[in-house]
Amino acid sequence: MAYVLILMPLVMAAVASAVGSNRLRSWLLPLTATSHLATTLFVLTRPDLMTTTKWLVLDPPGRLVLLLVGTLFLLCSFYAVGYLQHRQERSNRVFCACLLGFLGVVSLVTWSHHLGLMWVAIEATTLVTAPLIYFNHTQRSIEATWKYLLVGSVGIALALLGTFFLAYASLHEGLESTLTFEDLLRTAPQLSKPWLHAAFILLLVGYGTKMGLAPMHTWKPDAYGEAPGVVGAIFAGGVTSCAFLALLRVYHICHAAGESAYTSRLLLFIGIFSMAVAGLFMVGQRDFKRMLAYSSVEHMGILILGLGIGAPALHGTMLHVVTNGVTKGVLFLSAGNIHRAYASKSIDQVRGAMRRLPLSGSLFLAGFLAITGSPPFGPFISEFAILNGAFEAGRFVTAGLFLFLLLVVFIGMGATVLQVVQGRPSSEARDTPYREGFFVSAPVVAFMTLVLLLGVYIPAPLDAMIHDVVRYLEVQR
Amino acid sequence: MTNLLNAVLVIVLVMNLSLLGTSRILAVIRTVAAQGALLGAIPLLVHKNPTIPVVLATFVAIVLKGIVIPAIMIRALRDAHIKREVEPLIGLLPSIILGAVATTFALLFADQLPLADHHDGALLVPASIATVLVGFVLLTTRYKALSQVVGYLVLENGIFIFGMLLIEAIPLVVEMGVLLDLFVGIFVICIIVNHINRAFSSMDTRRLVSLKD
Amino acid sequence: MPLELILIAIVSAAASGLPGLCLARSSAWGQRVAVAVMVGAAIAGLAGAWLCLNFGETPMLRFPWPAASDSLVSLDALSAFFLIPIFLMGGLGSIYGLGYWPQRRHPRNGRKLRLFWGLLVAGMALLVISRHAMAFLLGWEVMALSAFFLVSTEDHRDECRRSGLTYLIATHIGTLTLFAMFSLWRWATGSFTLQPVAGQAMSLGVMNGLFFLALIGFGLKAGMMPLHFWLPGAHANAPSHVSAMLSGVMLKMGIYGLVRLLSLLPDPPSAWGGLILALGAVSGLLGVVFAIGQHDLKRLLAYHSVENIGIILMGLGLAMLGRSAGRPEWVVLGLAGCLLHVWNHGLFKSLLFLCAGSVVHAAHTRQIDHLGGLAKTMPWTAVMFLIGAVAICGLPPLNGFVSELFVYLGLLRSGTTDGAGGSAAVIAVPVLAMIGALALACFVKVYGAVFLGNARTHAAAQAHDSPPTMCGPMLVLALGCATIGLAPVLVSPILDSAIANWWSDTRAVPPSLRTVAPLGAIGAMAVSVVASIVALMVGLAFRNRRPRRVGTWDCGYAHPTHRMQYTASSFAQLIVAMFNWVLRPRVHRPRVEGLFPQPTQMHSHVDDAVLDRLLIPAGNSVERWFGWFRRFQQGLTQHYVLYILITVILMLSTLIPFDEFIARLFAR
Amino acid sequence: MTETIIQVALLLILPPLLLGVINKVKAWFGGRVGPRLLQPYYDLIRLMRKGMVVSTTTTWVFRAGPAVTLATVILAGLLVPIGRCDAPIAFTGDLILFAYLFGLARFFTTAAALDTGSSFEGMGAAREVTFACLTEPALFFALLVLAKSSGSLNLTEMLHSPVGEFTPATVAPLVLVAIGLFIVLLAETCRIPVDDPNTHLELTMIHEVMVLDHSGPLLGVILYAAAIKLFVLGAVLLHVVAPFATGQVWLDTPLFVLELLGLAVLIGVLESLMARLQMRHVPYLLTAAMLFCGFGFLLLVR
Repeated sequence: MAYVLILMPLVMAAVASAVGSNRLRSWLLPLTATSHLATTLFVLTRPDLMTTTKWLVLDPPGRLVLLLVGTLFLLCSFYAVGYLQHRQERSNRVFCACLLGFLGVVSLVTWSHHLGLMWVAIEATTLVTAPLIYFNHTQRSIEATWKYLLVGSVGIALALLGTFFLAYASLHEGLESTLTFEDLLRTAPQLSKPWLHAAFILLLVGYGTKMGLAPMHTWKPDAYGEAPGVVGAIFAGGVTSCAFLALLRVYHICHAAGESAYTSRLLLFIGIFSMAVAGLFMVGQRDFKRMLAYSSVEHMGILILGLGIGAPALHGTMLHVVTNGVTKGVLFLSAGNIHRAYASKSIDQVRGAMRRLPLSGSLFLAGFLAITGSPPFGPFISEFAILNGAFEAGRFVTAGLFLFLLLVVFIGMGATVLQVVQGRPSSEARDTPYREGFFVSAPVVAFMTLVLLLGVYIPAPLDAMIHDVVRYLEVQR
Repeated sequence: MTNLLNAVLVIVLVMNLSLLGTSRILAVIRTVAAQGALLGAIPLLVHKNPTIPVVLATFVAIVLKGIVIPAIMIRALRDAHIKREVEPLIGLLPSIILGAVATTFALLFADQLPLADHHDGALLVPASIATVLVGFVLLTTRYKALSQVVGYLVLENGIFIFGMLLIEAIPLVVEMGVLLDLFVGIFVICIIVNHINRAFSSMDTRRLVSLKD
Repeated sequence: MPLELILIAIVSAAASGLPGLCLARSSAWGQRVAVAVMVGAAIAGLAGAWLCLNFGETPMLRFPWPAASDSLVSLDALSAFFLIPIFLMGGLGSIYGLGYWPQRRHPRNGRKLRLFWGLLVAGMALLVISRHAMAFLLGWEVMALSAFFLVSTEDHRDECRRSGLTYLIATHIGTLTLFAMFSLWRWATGSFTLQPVAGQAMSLGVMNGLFFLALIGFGLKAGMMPLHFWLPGAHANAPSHVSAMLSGVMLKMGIYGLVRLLSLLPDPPSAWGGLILALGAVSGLLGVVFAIGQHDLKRLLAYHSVENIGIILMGLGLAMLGRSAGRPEWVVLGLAGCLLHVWNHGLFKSLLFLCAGSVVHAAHTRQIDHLGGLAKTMPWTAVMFLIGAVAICGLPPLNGFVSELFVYLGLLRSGTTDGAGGSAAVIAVPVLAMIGALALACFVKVYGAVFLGNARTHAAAQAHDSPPTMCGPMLVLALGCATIGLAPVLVSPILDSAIANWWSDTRAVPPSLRTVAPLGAIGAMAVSVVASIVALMVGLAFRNRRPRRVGTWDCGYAHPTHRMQYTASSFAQLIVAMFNWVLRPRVHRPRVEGLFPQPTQMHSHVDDAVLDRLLIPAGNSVERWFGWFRRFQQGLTQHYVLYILITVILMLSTLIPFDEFIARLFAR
Repeated sequence: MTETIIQVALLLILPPLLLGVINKVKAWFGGRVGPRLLQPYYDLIRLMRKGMVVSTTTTWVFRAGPAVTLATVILAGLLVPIGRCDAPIAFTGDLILFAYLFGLARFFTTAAALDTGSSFEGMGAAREVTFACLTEPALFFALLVLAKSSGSLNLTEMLHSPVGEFTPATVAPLVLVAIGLFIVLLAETCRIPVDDPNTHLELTMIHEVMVLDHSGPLLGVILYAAAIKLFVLGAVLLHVVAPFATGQVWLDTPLFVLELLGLAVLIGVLESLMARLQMRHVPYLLTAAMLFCGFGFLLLVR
């Protein structure tokens, strides 16, 4: 089954690069996405299909991320159709092919149970997504792509080194050296501690770069700022979730090795640091897409913080992976609409979005309230759960810092978002023909409904999946 | 066996320093190519009994690292009409010294990491760490885009050296995957470098600072 | 049954704005439907609350809610007590909106306003009946956010946007504090359920933590003095019936939260009571002082909300002192004063804001010094405002006097019954007296400047009285003020049940309010005051039916012009000067020079002590300081790679045991 | 019952006499014969007969002012015991009603003044309410002392308690309170040194300038109410400073009336000897009164 999920999108990517017409090609996206999601759901109902080989296993975290990315991609693909209709002037061959390829490699990431294979897959996501950032072919987009590629590759290289260290950690103790996840988990307690620690550091930095944790986040505002909104949504919801999944697996091994005391210190530090950096750069931010990038940095920090807090906060963290991904969808897609409608992303020109684009403006505002953890939206449940976890773990200082940084971020983000949506469109704001079509607004509404749904009612299956993840991570070998 | 290996590794280290000391980019690329080829050959040294796949892998590695990638880069260099890395962030001599310091640090730090007994005495770990650090030095002190690509290559070489420690551990598929990723990565980067060259009519990364806060 | 009624009311209120969204902007039907549904919801809600108050509380209703393990709502006398103003004002306000904010004159934001009006009512009602932290927070935030949208209804005005942002930040600080509080609650009690905590179940440290977090979180919403900074702007810039709702009802949700939490905690240390009393005194005094300095009618009323919250807190503080000292009569009087003032302030402050709305609606300005003489052009509103003003000054025979009397009596008892803890609290009595006197000064100023004398501008002269849809709600509120004032006996059973609900102590059962407060006598005196005044006026009227009407004599100036009138600013000037040390008015007075100086003008302005003089400068400097960090994101890839390298090296260096490393270094 | 009748009668009849006494005393000090003692009564009757002139600017509030003032002052008077016998109306907490009734009166007096739209009357109203902000706390401090020393919240008991219990603990506070109350009395009844009841056309007047536009019966009502206010506050003051009692009603009430007249004489003397304070110094005097009462309270509770 894994092969279907992984290869089908790649095949479709090949098809896409073969198809001639722009609009036909764009329709391949929703087609593939729908079938992919359908297959995923089918697999999720059939536990016997979840183990293909020793290397390709769909463990509970993988299931969660696969489902999230599948949903995200489906909605984004519909949006992409609408978006590409507005961008008829340039060929979307590379764009569609890369998007589909991305779906394939992401599936590979979620399935892979071999750290080396996972590394390969994640590096592949970097390469596949680079052309997406470059879609606009402007000088700025080249610059963004360059930074994304260089910084990302360096980080990923470190992750490779870390993977080798991990392998050596098992080799060193005379165990037969392996990178398959199962064996590492089984032999975790015997792994050589110094190598394990070094490996964890390198992997944290490496995959942290991909997640965009401070201070490795530097590529993020540029990439998110220059890429089209739909790409931003896929980055903030999909790529980061994959990187987090990788980090989660590493954390799992260290946890199984009984090293959580050591790891949690680093994780807490990085998490708080990321939130702080995000806050620093969000206050007084005049470019609302860069602001969203920093918000993504902040939420990666929250995830890592939850991981660092450990057992009590794991449920909240896992839920936050989902809620954050979905809410980012709302924010980036609506921001994309606003950006197109004003042909600018600086709040000096963009005013009164609620008047020019009533739907996108309101959704942007709602998304802001959601992502900052206001009830009754989804992120509230997860962030509140993480906070409770911090209290339960007796980490009061962490909890206090967490709340304080949430406030800083709220102030920074709120000032910018209200500037964008409220008031009258300013005089120097260029008027563009862009208006909210069905395909560019319906997906955003769908995302928002999901966010609201997660806030007031978490479907039982999803809840069960999350509990599985927590139980899975808690297993001490 | 180990002695030969160590000898090779010392040559690699010397190459690192020469990379830091050269300003002509063509020479730098050639050095990296030589380094890559040399490293690609190492598996034959460390492996107890080389099997066909291993030899195959070695061959691929040598071809990629020693011939194909440098070729791509040299093409890019030719399109860019630049000869040498002028005014790097820090001068050549200081960067050599920096590299030397990095190497020393690597040697000292490597002692902290316990080695499996059958690897004892091999310079693999310090050499790999040193090469990684040299790669970082290149990445952080050179302004020309191509020089940074070279730095990235050196970084990868360093990791490759460490990979020798677990030549048995890593399955061939992963090995190949890594090489493939490296290759595609360099390829994509070079494409971007070309685009930069066309868009900015220069390879100076100091011009790529329009995106900032 | 009552609880079901309330739930129905909540749902229908929340849905009241939805039909309008489907209708066209131009059609007035959306508004009519919304008002009809809202009124229905209000009636249902009031009925439910009333049933609960008369037939005791209802059992807890559980409904599964995966987001929170299991959510509980329930209705007891305390909840019902706070529900009544919510639904009353919810209904009246929406009726008032028919005349004040008709859809066809506000096509752009009318639908939005009604949608969030319904949500505001629903959110407040939900949080009042919820017994589970999640449900509470849900209601709380729905309330807070819809209030934000209501405040920024006219978001095309800069001032409105600014105060909206300030409000949003303030309320979010409060919400985050509440997050912390409920997390601590869960950590201490093991569940989110808001059930009373047994005597020794909680350490003092935890209790202190809960109390202070609650004080900040709820105090922000209530507009307690140092935390009031968001209040004047928000209340001044919202549409008037929204201001009435926010100021008359929403502030009380902060009070409710505090009261509810304190009812759950075991007996508090007396320091809490003292603190709340002191905060109340400060809020009361400074609130009214700042009110006197204002030139904007609605800002002035907003500052008076701070003052009244202060009085409410004084009552609460007294009640807590009574609890920790084991004096039931203090508890009864203090809490009765607190709760009844919650109602009273809800009545007269809403009434005043609605009147202010009519004034703005008629004269198109909020500047007190641009109005005047409206008593002749809008007599109805003038009478209503007068009733509200007398009530808010706490003067007999209206309701404000009754609640303030309870607080006075409680404080005096605590002072005269010689015993520990008492004599300190009694210092608050003269403070309360001063607050009363200042409030009187302030409302004489407002009433005189706005309604009496001559019109100061053409707009004021052209004013006209409001349509019945606006006057009706005012009349209802005014009648409420009069009823409580003339027959306080009516409310005593309600207060008794609420108090018993708050303080169910086995040692001392709280006595009935009737036994500790002279309700009958007060009522009788109030009636006789009214009767004698009416009698005298009738007598005077009969004494000479046809008085000679001439211009004001004014010491020989025949016909003084409207510009010679004493303005509100000059009326307040003496008191402003008296409190110069806290008000620090900014006066722009150009120097007059030369033999024939040019015509010129001076004006003065009173900044808010916390917002304008503390928070905004601090915020600006912090933003500048943050800006310094931008130099780390200057676009050079080399730097970015360097950050990664540094991170790796720093982290790896945590692995190196440096001491033995160096030892080995030199051992070689 | 008879007590009540006597008291009400005194409350309604006696006050103008006090004004008469004060004026007489002042006249003597000025070396004039001065008006007759009963002159205020004649004035009131004359004013009641006169017709009314009302400004076109005014509304019903203007006419409500005097009515409210008179009603509230009389009701406040009914709360205060005259002589040794209990007040007609007495209940726990009536002291607060007592204070707030004067507040109600102030509200309508000042509102009526502003209703004329005259700058002078606005000036007076502003001063009235401002100075009240200082006299109110003073009054409440005084009431606190009485409540504390008597242990009761009932005006009658509070005012009757000082009899015979001049313990060292209470005498010092009571003296301070007496001084404070006397200043409050002067301020509330607009006597020198706070205000000068004789001049109208001064920019520095408080009460008198507020009633510039009231004429005929309205003015009469206002003068009458002012006299009653003097009478009531004087009664309160006397209970503190001169709580002498023989125990027999028929002896005590005349005695109390004499004390009141004595107070009137005292005021008259004071007015003849002192000059009116500058307007900006008045607050200092009133603050002093507040401090006197406050210190009295502190002495009591320390």
